[in-house]
Amino acid sequence: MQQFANPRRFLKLIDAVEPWAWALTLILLAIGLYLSLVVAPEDYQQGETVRIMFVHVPAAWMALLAYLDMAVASAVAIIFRHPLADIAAKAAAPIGACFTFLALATGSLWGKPMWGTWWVWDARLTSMFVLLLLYLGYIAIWHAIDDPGRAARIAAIVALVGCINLPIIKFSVDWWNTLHQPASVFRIGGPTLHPAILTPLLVMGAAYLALFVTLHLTAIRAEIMARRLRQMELARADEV
Amino acid sequence: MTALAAIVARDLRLALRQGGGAGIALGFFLTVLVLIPLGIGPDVALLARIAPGTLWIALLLSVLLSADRIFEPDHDDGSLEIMTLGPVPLELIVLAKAAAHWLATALPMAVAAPFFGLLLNLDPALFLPLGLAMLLASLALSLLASLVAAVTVGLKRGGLLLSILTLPLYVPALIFGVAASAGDETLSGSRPAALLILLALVLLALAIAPFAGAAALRAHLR
Amino acid sequence: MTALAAIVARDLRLALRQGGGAGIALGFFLTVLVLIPLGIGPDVALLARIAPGTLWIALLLSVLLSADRIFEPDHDDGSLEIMTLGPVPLELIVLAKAAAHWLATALPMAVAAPFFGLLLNLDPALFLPLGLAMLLASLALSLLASLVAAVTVGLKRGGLLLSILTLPLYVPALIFGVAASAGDETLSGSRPAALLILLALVLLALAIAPFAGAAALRAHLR
Amino acid sequence: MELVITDLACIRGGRLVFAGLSLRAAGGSLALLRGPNGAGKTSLLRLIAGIAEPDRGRIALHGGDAALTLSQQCHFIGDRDAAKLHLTVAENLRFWGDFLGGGDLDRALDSFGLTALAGLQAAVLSSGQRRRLSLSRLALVARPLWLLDEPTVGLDAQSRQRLVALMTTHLASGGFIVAATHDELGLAGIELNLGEAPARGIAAQ
Amino acid sequence: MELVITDLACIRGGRLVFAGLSLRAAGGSLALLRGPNGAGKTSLLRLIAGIAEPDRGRIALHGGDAALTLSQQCHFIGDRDAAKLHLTVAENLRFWGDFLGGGDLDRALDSFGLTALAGLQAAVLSSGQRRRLSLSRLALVARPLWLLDEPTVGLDAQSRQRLVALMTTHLASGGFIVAATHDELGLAGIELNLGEAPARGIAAQ
Ligand code: HEM
Ligand SMILES: Nc1ncnc2c1ncn2[C@@H]1O[C@H](COP(=O)(O)OP(=O)(O)OP(=O)(O)O)[C@@H](O)[C@H]1O
Ligand SMILES: Nc1ncnc2c1ncn2[C@@H]1O[C@H](COP(=O)(O)OP(=O)(O)OP(=O)(O)O)[C@@H](O)[C@H]1O
Ligand SMILES: [Mg+2]
Ligand SMILES: [Mg+2]
Repeated sequence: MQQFANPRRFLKLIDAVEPWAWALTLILLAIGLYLSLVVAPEDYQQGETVRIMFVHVPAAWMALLAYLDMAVASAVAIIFRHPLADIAAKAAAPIGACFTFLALATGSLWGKPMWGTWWVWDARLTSMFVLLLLYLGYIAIWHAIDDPGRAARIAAIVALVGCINLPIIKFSVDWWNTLHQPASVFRIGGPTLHPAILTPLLVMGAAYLALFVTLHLTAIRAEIMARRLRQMELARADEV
Repeated sequence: MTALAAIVARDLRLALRQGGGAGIALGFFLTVLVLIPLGIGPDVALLARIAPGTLWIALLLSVLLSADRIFEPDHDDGSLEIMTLGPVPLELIVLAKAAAHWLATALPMAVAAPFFGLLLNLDPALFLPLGLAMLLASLALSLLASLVAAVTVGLKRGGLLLSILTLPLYVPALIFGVAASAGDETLSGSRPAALLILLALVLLALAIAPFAGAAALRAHLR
Repeated sequence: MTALAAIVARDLRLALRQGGGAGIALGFFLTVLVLIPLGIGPDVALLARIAPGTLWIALLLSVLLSADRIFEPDHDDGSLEIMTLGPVPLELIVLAKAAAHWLATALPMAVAAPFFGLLLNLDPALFLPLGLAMLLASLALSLLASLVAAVTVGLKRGGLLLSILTLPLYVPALIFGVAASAGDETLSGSRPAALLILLALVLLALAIAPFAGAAALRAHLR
Repeated sequence: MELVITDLACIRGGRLVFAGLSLRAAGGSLALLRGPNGAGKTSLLRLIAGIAEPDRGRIALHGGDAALTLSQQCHFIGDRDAAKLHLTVAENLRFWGDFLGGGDLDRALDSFGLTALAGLQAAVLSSGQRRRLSLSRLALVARPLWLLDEPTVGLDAQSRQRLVALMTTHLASGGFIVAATHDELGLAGIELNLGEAPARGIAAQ
Repeated sequence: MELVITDLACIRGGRLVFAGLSLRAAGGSLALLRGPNGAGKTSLLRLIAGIAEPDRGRIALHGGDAALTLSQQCHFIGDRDAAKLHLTVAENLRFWGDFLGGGDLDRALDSFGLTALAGLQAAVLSSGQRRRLSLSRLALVARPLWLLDEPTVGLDAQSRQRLVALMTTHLASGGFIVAATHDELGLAGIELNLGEAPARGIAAQ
């Protein structure tokens, strides 16, 4: 029973924090968008399209961060069997998938003007694509197993194996990409970003981070509720 | 009639419950697509050139991978036996199962394929013809898949066996499908003809699959 | 020890009884290879160019299609539960199952692949490197296949789900496999390096698959 | 109504299981199939249900609904439960109701005390509960001929009584039951003994 | 030797099936699990076998072979038969003998009268014959603790006697048996009633 008290206390916490989290997120987003869309200068060679970067890059960062979050939560779930951990992991997945998709979408939107094509199998793009697949697989597992306890363990294993796999993929894809001479590699970004661009980028990064945390909290709450509902159904079955 | 509707409804619900229905099919489609450039290199021009063929092969394989679940579960849990006691002949049941498979697996993939084509720099001019051809072909594929699924039902280790039996049946659909969505101008004239032939293939499958499938199931049950 | 030997022997016998064991795997391999020219056109130069990649993709897919039978039957008929009562830990059992799968499916295909390459007029100079690379890679593939098979055991409609989970794991093996059997001269220098990395991948899979697989099986049984 | 089986023979895999089996049963009568494992009880039930066709002999249900085949007038409760694990108990029954035609869901759920479990996925049911789900088909759709293969397997005492009660009322209402079972149901009926060990000898293929 | 279960609890899918279950059984004793469908008999057997790990409580076999885990000292006869349909009866048993260690094939075949069927593929066996194949594991490999889940299901009279005889000798030789069954074996034993419907209440997730 003490185990279950835990989520309950956590729910209270969420309820307290959530409004502030949303407020912070919205403010940061507002500032970030203002800086990136109005203040930031347009790139001398990329023109206005450079502004896509401000939605694209942070999205990519979040996509990676979310997976890390998921993997850590899964590790905790496996090692300490903490009920909240697998709830957190499960909740992180769809959000991470969305950020990944956003990075892919904005990326290819950007790619059209830059490369003249929506998509190239450049190393980073490919690894990002595989990341999306990893997210899909993880989510599918949760879908496919009904018993939450069992689903949690299996999903955790999937997440961890994927986590080991991710850097290997990044490494292999980079090797692969230098192997062939792709028709149109594009040196994405540059080592030195002009501060006028860097500041809005960082602000947007912060905004995305806040957004991720907020969404995560909300999703965790929803998941806890869903489980309570399921248990009530099971309980009703016993009431006869 | 309600009997058949019940089967389709149930199979769709099951597909949805067991891992996101169409989503999973699309996911597989994507995973196959990512293999291609990794296998043969990221050269945009090359990829664009073989894009339609790649999409077609990915479609065939996805349908294939989902095929062995058409009758296997019902056979294993005894549902199939009870279905022979129903008001509708086994032929129609095979048809219903094929329809469910098409809706849950083949159709979503056929619809999504052209968009996935973007990843292979598919020539946008081919969107429509490809989509159309795949829509038609997917019907034939689902019908043939359920025919072979009926033939291999209950033989464990069906996956590969089923493929060997199915792929040859898919060859005509593949050939005319590719023709109906052919890139280079010289062929684009023959597209309408190819589409018509695809239609003919669908009708043929529609005529054969239910009867052959039902016969196979009866043989397995006795 | 005899326990593990017993598992391997039984699985091989079963593979043989249920539709010709290796034969069926090779058959599938061939059918896929036939599809490719049909899909992307008979252009010989093009085919030769993408031959190695094609063979690799066909290999991955064949291993994939046979994967969902690694644990499914033992899970369904209750054998898996009894195996947990045996003298050997589940980790070794996973290993034994992987070995059986490799012997019955992956190995024959890896050996046959270069010869099938003839169909795609593969450059004869690539026979040896390709065969070698595939031999190594097939080990990794079987191990990873059994890992994912353990994760998806008992989930009906596993076929597609299994693929989505497996293919990302196959990406590195595919990349370095292709590199190790790369055609054009500029790259042939990197072959040894690629082979070594393949070996590393095999060892990694060997280190992870048994434990993750066993953990997954335990979770499914409880 | 009358169930008539004449000179029935069953060959499985080239092996003669039984031959020359005949039976005449009037409405309201229960036939109990007896015999050791492998005597052919299940095979016989499948033949009557029309799931497998006989190698020799005829099976007919006289005076039934002429528009329906024998298969369409019988229930077959086999050793597998024909339940989809990912569907709830209610969904499973509703499907069979829709498929077999005109099912009474509430009555079926009630018949084996599954009402409380209606919302649970079949996957979480115990073996006996799942067995009861399968038996509920009897109450779900009304059909004159019941073919029961070891119906009592895995049932607890109460469910067992429910089954017997259900069978009694069915017989009282003029229905037929052919039941293969190794234990005593406490119901009077025609004992049909499929003889000691399965008939040896190879049949003419 | 002594089998000790202390304060065992079983939670399935977040639902408390039973709790606070304790048992002490000395060598040579038979424990009969009773209770309605869904009471948790199968779950308990799987817990003892170590196939599933308990959510609370301990299970131990004192005085057994210290080198072996509890799982390695028990036989589990579940509701599925763990037989490969494409292997012959003999091949199936030989496999389990090799796997579990040191099996006596002929004795096993003889124990449930399968000697005549040894060469048949398991696919052609009748349900009861297949059940006997599964039960033969008991005679195949000697293990002190037998966990039997409804062992009599589908058995004909003779096989049933064979089973009872086998159990009696096992008990006589100081072995343990925990059997879940709905019918009478005619053997005296500790009755363990898992109570009416599954234990109420929601457990921790
Ligand atoms: C679908 C297409 C694309 C994907 C999946 C993608 C993916 C990514 C990822 C994962 C990152 C963050 C990685 C890191 O920070 O180390 C990133 C950063 C970045 N991307 Fe993209 N990208 C795509 C297209 C583009 C395009 C077309 C451009 C511009 C022409 C672009 C410009 C940048 C820049 C400037 C950065 C930040 C600099 C850096 O972190 O290196 N990306 N992208
Ligand atoms: N995954 C699950 N989620 C929730 N409840 C479950 C799950 N699996 C089993 N149960 C419940 O556990 C209880 C015990 O099941 P178990 O199979 O042990 O019963 P049993 O005593 O063997 O019944 P029977 O006599 O029918 O064999 C049942 O009420 C079942 O509904
Ligand atoms: N495919 C087959 N090939 C050969 N013989 C078969 C085949 N299938 C079943 N048999 C044989 O048919 C006989 C009858 O099987 P059936 O299942 O009808 O027996 P049963 O009376 O139901 O036995 P039980 O009491 O165990 O259920 C058995 O001896 C079995 O060996
Ligand atoms: Mg029988
Ligand atoms: Mg039970």
